[in-house]
Amino acid sequence: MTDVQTQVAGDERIKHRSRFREALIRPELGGIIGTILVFAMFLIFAGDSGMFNSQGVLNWGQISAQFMIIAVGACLLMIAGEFDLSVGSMIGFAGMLIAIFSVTLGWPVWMAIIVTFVIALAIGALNGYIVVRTGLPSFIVTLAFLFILRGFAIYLPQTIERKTIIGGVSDAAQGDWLAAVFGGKILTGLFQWLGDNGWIAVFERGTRKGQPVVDGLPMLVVWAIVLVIVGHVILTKTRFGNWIFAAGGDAEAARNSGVPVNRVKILMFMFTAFCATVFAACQVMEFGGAGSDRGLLKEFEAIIAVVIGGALLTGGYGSVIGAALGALIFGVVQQGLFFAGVESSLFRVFLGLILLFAVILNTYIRRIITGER
Amino acid sequence: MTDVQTQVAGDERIKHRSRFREALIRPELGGIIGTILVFAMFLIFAGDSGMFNSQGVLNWGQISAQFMIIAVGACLLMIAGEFDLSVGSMIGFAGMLIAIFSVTLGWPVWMAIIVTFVIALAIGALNGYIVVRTGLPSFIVTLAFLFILRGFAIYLPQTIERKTIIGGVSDAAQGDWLAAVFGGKILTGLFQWLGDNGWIAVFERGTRKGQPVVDGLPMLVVWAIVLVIVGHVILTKTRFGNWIFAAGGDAEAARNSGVPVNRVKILMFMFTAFCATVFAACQVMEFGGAGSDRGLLKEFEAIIAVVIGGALLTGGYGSVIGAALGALIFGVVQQGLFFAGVESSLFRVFLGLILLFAVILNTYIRRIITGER
Amino acid sequence: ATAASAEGEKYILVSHAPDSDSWWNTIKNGIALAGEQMKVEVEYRNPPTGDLADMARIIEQAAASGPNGIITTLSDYDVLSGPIKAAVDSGVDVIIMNSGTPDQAREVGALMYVGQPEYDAGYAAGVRAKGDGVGSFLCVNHYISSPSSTERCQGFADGLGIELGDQMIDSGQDPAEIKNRVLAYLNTNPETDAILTLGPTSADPTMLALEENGMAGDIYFGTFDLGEEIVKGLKSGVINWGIDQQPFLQAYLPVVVLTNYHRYGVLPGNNINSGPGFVTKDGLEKVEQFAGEYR
Amino acid sequence: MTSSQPLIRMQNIEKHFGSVIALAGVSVDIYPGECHCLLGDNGAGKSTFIKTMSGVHKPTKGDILFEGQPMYFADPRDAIAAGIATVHQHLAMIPLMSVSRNFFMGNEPLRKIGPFRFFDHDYANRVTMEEMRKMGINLRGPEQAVGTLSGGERQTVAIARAVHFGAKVLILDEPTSALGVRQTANVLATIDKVRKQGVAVVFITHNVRHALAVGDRFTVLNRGQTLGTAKRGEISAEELQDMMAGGQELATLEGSLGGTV
Amino acid sequence: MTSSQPLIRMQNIEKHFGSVIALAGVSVDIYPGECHCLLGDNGAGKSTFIKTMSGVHKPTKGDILFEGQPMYFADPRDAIAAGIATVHQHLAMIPLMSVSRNFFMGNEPLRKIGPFRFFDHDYANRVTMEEMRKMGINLRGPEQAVGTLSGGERQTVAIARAVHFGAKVLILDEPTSALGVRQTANVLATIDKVRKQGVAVVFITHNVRHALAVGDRFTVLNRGQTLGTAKRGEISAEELQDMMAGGQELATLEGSLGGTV
Ligand SMILES: Nc1ncnc2c1ncn2[C@@H]1O[C@H](COP(=O)(O)OP(=O)(O)OP(=O)(O)O)[C@@H](O)[C@H]1O
Ligand SMILES: Nc1ncnc2c1ncn2[C@@H]1O[C@H](COP(=O)(O)OP(=O)(O)OP(=O)(O)O)[C@@H](O)[C@H]1O
Ligand SMILES: [Mg+2]
Ligand SMILES: [Mg+2]
Repeated sequence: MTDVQTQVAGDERIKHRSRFREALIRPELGGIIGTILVFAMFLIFAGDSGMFNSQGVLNWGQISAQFMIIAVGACLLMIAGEFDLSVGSMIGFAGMLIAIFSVTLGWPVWMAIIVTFVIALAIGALNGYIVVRTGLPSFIVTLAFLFILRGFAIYLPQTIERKTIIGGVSDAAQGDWLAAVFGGKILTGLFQWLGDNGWIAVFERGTRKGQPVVDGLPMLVVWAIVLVIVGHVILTKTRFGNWIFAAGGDAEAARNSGVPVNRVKILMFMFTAFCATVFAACQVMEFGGAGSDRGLLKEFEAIIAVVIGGALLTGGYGSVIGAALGALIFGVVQQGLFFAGVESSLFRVFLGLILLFAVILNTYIRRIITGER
Repeated sequence: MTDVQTQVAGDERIKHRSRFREALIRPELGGIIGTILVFAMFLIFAGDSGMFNSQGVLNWGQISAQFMIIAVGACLLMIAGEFDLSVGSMIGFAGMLIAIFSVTLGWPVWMAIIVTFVIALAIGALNGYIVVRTGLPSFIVTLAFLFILRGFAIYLPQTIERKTIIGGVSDAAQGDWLAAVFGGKILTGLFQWLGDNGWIAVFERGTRKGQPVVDGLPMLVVWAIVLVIVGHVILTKTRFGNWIFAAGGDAEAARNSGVPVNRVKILMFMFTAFCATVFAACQVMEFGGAGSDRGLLKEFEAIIAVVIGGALLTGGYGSVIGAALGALIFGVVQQGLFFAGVESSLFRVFLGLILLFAVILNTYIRRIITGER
Repeated sequence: ATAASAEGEKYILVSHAPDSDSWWNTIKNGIALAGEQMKVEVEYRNPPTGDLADMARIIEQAAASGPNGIITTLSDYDVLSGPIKAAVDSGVDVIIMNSGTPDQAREVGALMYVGQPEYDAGYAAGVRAKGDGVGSFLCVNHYISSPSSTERCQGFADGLGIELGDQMIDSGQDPAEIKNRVLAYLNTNPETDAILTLGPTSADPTMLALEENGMAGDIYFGTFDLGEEIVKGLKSGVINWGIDQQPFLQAYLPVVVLTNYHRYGVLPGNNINSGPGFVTKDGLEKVEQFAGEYR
Repeated sequence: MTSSQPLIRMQNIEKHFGSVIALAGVSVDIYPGECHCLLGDNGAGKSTFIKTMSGVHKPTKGDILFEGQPMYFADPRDAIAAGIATVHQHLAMIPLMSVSRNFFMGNEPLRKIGPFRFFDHDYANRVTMEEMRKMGINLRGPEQAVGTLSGGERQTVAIARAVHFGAKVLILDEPTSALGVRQTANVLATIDKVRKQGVAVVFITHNVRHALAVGDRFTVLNRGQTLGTAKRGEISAEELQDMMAGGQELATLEGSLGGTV
Repeated sequence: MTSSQPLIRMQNIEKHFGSVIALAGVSVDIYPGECHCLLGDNGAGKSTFIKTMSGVHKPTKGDILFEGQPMYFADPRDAIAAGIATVHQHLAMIPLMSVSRNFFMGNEPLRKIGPFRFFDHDYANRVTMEEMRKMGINLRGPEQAVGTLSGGERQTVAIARAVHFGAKVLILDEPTSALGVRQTANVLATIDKVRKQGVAVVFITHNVRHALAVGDRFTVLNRGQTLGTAKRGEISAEELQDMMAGGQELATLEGSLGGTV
């Protein structure tokens, strides 16, 4: 960036700015405004469509939680100055590994999951290693891995099982302790009590008659919340968080100041891979199987959520809370358009327009913060 | 980049570098090496598979020509410092417009094509205008258009014709002068003569017995060659070419030196849209119809070809010839794997590996050229 | 919601197809027409990229919006059975269409199954081809990551009684690439007896490929699903047969069945197999007229 | 030394960036054949001022008269066309491009072939080599990338370029700040030479001695306003330095920081 | 003035970048409490030399003795840990980060809460405000982004940071090149103050007067080699300038460029 200079306090050449306005102006502001707008909009247009009953809330809640899980990884990585186009392929690949290990090879599910995490983290580290060693843009390196991982996600089941979907993980996962961490539900008691008291809908027939339709908080949502909190704390409250900002703001300057930039970047690539694998594991456990096409285009969705949340594509600036709000907006819009009865092929058009609108808003906010012009 | 300084000629602190080595070192070098390697490899592994008879050559030639058409646009745009993720969607959208205009609205095909070009160029200009005015990264802006254009490519035929494939363009295009520019073949006489003399294969059975298997040079290939030559000449031999390099190398510096950077960038976005529309028109004319899903992922393929060809993702450096070679490599590898009988789902894996290998090679070459380290 | 005989019921059809898959038009047109005729509200929903996990969420969402019935495909039992069961249990009536099997439909608690079991259809086609003397083939799979596509090829191979092996290629969705990959394959394997394509996306470019290498009309050519160009191909004899699963029926009938069930409590006692029906050169007139729209 | 009519008359120029007022009404006249030094503290507005002069910024208020005519530069191209060449503080060179392409950037020589006009590379290469030789720099070749030159050499290319295109006004924004003594002496000598050819030079520096060495008149800016213009000989180094510091006390050190910094 | 044992001994340092030989055997000793000026032409290798000293580059050949012990810095962290603080020529500030985050970058203060250790923002903010006030700069607040500071202010943050962390050696690479006279005087005064506290200062500059104002010893580099080291008082400004120019003739100008540039 070009040299930007502003005179300091007490300078007659700068207009006064109120404390209130100062407090308002933060990276998440765009996300907060967007969230309010989006909810207001759907409350008006889809308020009585079931979007805000327990089932509806769980529905967009889960979609948003999905986006959040990958957005947290993408956000920290983007703030560290890189990004990862292989997230979607990693989701497909990791899910496929879990299924192959547990079903085809018959390993216990906990072992399948752990080994998959190890492999995914290794691939994340490899991504990062190539980027920091060669100095290539991460766009290209991770684009290569987008193809490589997707290729394997198709090739492996294709050669091993002659199909592109491997099912039966549910049976294998029965009673597995680690599977429950990804596929289970918590607070079931609370939801049953809510259902018994008629505050949330219950099943009207079938084997589960009388049970609440929403019978617990899926672990997917728990993971999303935990990752957002952990990500936020790491980024804003720790030494390592400062290093992430520094690595993305100006790698050379950070390196000269004693920040281990390479380590930070590689760790962030690994964290992104970790998030993608959490996503994959939750998906495999919930649906009991893996498919070659899982996670298609998820890398873009993650990047979009992060950017809507106010992060800078070029690194050094952003917020995990913002990214989480971006994911929430994205999830609510995606599902809300349906509840509002909008023609589904127009969804993409809306998505594009919202993205454009969000980045322009965020740019404006950021310029106020940094004084950049 | 950080300040890079090297002492000048006659400096005792620099080792001598031979004239031959100097001549070798150019942006296209990576592409040239890659092309040689790839051809050598397939001559060995698929030499007798029909890959190198007239039909086989036409086969990978056409695929490569396709890549070339969009790679030329992407290359010039990338050298001008931007890139366009909406190329693939533009292909789908433009093709759909041609089909709707000519079949549904019944316009003469030449008019349909011209109007489509006008609309596509306007969208390209809009892309560029948003990028230069807001200063947003083109990644985000064109990502928005990726969604918007694809959305319309699905929505329009869906609402107008109740289907997502619109056929019947071939009938409408019968005898149209402009349709022939995109869908015809040239040099048919020459090929017939070659066939008659037994230099190229002729059909041995079926309705076309005795005719040469390859009966002309498709206009697709002609377009590719013309665009590559025009692109190359513009880039290296004209004032405007210098401006393209300057705009991508350092927009601020170029602007201060009197280069109309905004105009250059907007024109390059328009040129990219032009190339995408040429692609779409050729495709619609060849296959007689348009589909909503045409051009999926083509933006990546264009970028990959350009990067394999030695251009710098961050702008200011690259070569059209290189991009054309990148497209050739891409096409030959893709088809060659089929001729060589490699499991087709592994194609993506190969693609990723070749991409990685190519960029690392190119980086090395570029560092030698620029003295950057 | 069974006994209400008022008009304006709401039905949602959820498919597994990505936005751009042209074959699903007929389905969209089918429900739209049924909706008009029965005076009910109908809606079509699909995962934009064809990701089945996204589809599961859409079914959940559809259930949350409280429709009278859901019509959905069952292209992966593992992924979709949970949400479908939950929908059934929460009082939404479900009909399975297009993919899945009658048994699976029963298991998830659906009212009935309307469609063409993919593997069986492939198998039937294989048996027919075997009768016509086919010994080797090429299956052009333009949608490799979808399990039902693979099942079609697998069924065909099993019907012929031969190993599938490398005879299925991942062609991608770009027409030029499909065309040239088919050419490349036939170039290296000129002794191939037959070609099987899985829908208009792969059939149209494949026809052009055959025209180009002169095998049109010469090589045995069968395809799944119909489309404008396929009909032309049938007519000109390039394509020997098309397997018509009559998607129109798969969309139209469930709406009609559900509406009547909800209004008058009547329900057919059996599943409906909308296909496989072999369409050949004979009797193409109606097909030709409505190909891509209702056929 | 200065002719009667100013070449450029900047009258009451104001420039605001959002809430920041960078220039609060600055008037300066530039005469042909003079070296006009622009001095002032960091952030005083010197770069902003010359950027309005060279068409990079449009003034928020105020008039620019060029050779007596009111002049509005829409962008740097207009200013260049009018004969104003600028070497910006942050160099206007593209590191990945060759020296000769950089040299002619925005002023590409053209050669007609049939109906087309092409970049005349031969001419560009020849002229570049020549001009650089004149400035005392031997290039490996005109195709060498600017990124491989040292900072001083790049600065010299920028100045040579500005001089070559026969500007009427040459604006140099802190050209010597990163240069060694030898390179500095070269640049100062060039300024001297150019001035004698009747070109007006606007020279920005923080170094009082450099200013005094070549300057004919000295304008000091402070917080967006002029503190006044002085002629050569009318002002001592110490006075000038005090003005440049904005009238504020300088930190003192025990050592013998003899008078001027 | 200089104690007997050198703090850092750089012996026969060589550094090659591919085909470029940037340093061809340079030996320099740095003593505590002295201000050691490193002078030389553009591209002489000054920055490269101090980068090997601060762990950015590994020397191709040669030894570094730190307090008498051989020392190998794997990266800048090691050098910082050993007590070598550097203000690089191209600033080591991140424009988008707040002043206090920048100030403590790489040296974040930690506070324990249970088993976890968090960045102690309160402490960081307090210290930053204080240190900047000491250097004569009033920040709007510690959360202000560095990008909104003027060049001179940024330079001051970098120097204040280096001083604050109690370095034994403070390396400054052309800290004054872009500064106005007032800011320059400030920086020189700071160097003077720090030196008196017993810190060794390595000061790179192209300005002979700045060097003479605060330097105790002067080492001149030329084309990757030392031309020798001189003590304060042993050498005149003119001699020093001749050496800095690498012994080559300076371009002369008619005007009175009195002696030193
Ligand atoms: N594009 C811009 N946006 C906002 N503020 C700006 C911009 N350009 C300059 N300024 C502000 O205008 C004032 C004058 O800046 P300018 O660059 O003209 O100073 P200068 O005199 O050249 O200083 P230096 O000697 O440090 O180069 C500064 O306060 C600066 O922050
Ligand atoms: N990373 C690098 N890669 C290649 N060459 C380099 C690199 N860093 C420095 N050089 C070369 O080493 C030599 C010395 O450069 P250095 O930056 O040390 O000079 P300097 O004395 O600091 O000059 P200046 O006064 O202009 O800052 C130069 O010829 C330069 O081109
Ligand atoms: Mg300035
Ligand atoms: Mg230096």
